[in-house]
Amino acid sequence: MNLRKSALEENVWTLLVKSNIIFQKDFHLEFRTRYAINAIILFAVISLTAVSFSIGPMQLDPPIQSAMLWIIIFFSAMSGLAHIFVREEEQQTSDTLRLVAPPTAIFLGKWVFNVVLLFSLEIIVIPLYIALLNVDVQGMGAFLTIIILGSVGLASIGTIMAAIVAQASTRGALFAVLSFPLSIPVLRSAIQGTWTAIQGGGLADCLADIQLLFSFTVVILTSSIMLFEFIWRK
Amino acid sequence: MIRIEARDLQKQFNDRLIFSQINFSLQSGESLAITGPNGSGKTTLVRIISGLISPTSGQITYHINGRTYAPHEVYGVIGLVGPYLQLYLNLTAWENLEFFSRIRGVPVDKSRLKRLMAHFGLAGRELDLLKTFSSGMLQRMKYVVALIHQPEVLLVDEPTSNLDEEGSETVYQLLEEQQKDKILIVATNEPEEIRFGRKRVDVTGQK
Amino acid sequence: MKRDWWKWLLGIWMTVMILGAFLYTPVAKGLGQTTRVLYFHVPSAWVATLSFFISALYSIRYLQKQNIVYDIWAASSAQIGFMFTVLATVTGSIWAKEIWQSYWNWDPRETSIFVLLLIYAAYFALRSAIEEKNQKARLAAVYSILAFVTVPFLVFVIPRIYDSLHPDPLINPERKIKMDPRMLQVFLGSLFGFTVLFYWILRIKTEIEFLKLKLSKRM
Amino acid sequence: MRPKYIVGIGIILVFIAFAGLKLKQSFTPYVSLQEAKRTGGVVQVKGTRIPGSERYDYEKKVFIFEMKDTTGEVFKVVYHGVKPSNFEQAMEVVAIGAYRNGVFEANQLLIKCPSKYQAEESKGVQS
Repeated sequence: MNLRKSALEENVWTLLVKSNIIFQKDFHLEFRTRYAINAIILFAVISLTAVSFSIGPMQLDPPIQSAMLWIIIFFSAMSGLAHIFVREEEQQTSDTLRLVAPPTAIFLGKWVFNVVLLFSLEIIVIPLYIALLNVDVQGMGAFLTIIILGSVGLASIGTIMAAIVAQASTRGALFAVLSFPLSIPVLRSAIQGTWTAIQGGGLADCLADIQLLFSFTVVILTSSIMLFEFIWRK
Repeated sequence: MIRIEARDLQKQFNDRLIFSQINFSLQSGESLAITGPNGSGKTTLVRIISGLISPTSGQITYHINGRTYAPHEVYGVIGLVGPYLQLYLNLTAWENLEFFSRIRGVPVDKSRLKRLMAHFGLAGRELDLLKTFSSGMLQRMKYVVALIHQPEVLLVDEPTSNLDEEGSETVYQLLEEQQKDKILIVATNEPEEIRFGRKRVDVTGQK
Repeated sequence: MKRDWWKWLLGIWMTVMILGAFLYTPVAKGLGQTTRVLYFHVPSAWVATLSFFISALYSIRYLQKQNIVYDIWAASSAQIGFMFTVLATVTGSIWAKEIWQSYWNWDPRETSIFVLLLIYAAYFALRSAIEEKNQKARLAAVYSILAFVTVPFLVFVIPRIYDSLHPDPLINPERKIKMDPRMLQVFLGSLFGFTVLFYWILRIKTEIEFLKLKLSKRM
Repeated sequence: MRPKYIVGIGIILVFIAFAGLKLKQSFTPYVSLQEAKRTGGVVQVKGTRIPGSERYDYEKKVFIFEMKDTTGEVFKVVYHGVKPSNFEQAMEVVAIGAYRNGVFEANQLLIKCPSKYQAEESKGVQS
């Protein structure tokens, strides 16, 4: 019998190739409907304008500025990151996906998608934030590093929680409820780091925050990869 | 050579027993019909065999070339058509085929896929979004997708639901073909389709 | 009756500890009579952490064996842990008002216990949102393990990066126990008593759940 | 156990340990007095009290004392409230407030417990 060799084999390379295929598929679908991206960008822009509108010409203190930024990013993420798994569940394509791809590839593909989604949000929201709230970022290098690390951390938590929430009955509220406690280390370090960066701190000044964000993200990602198949396989 | 072995399969949802003591053994060249009235657990059994859900107790194993696998490890040799497996409606037929070929690790053979589409009466609709398809056309499309990787094990839940006579005829041909040297599992109540299973499992009495 | 001897012993033990806390131990420098909260606040926080740890361990066991019994242990331990977390939070908050002049100041350890509270709440919210028993057990187990993995970051990392008003931990970098011997006796005794008490409640809770399981199978 | 889990648990432990490593401490919620003067906003200043400097102004109902911040700078603190009962035993004091008109106006005082749970000396008056 000539079974296709690839049918029963899984190695790191095929996993990466397959996660890329999943990512492309999701990107393509998102591009067509723009559901998630619209949701998160609208949320972020509305809350930014609301804050800017209410403070008028006043300038907020750096700690409030940095907390504001991360609150906006966090809640925007909560409004859009779950979509990636909920969509598969709602359109009943999740079983189809279960039958064609290994769980790890699915998780990685969706994770990359969520990271890209948050980055696209930030490309639009960060300039708006700087302009609308009169933020004078003095340490741009550290600022961007913290933003990037923080978003990857949030996207990692968001992705694994989305996988859990997609199988529960009350999805919307539950997603934020589940994600928030686990996001606190990320939010806390990111807010501190952003604060330091706005006041002119360099990379060396927020080293402790960068260290925490980085190691936390690696730990969450590793445990997610280990645990995802227990969520995915019913 | 593939052999599927089911031993004492039992499934419960919370405390509701769906079925218990399902036993069968199937190997390449054999076929199985799963019968039972609506709501008796035919679909649950199909999902267990294909590895989509796990049984509450009992075991299902695949023996391939002398090695033993759990169902979820052999998704590469399984093809499944069922009402609960949807395709991506916001992608075109061709994009769906391309995605499922690539993720299965099968080279995207344009002419072969076109022939398959034509065989199921979908010629010329390759570039249309699936959400413009009728339910019958979607059912045909599911067969095309399930056959992309020439599965050694084909599971079909309600093979001809939504299909017209011509579509049913094509499907019957396919089932005939599959049971010659591969494994075919059909879940149905239509007498016309039960004949495709040389072995039978009735889930009704199994409580 | 005979195998229940330890429950009687625990009753006597805890009574002695309570009396000891109020009558035997001296008050600490600068803390006044509020010192006595120590013998109840710290053990509560300890049991809260311990039960969270046990819940995560049983969650791992569940994922390995897929046996609903492990889920019952994990969920019961979490429920009891939640109760002790509330106790630790409330006693700590009252104590803080007395000696730090504020109920709540987001001291790192206040932050940690608050996050633990949130994690437990989220765990129960998740459990109530899923109907099918095995699915509930599976997803709750995954959540519990993920939460457990983040705890080191909260309990150990944040308090070390950021300053705390809490006294140094009993086992400190200099490896010396800095506590009055009489206080230490009652403190350790209370810690032990609370731990056994937790075990007892856990046993009762799981037995109730097992009986419920048996009954539902009969019907 | 499958190698995947062994490798995974290894990575997790290594990175938890890495996060616990104390890199250069760059940030605490507490600032020096100089920082407080510069920003003028509400900040937390940590330091030690200067014994004997405290007095209570019954007219204005304020508690006044001097403290020394971590850089060694001595300054006057005006606290709008009653003197904390355990003030004398304080190892460290955190004053939350803003620097205005040459004094630090505190809305809140936090007293760090002694790091030893030692018995009260007998000569000390019980508060």
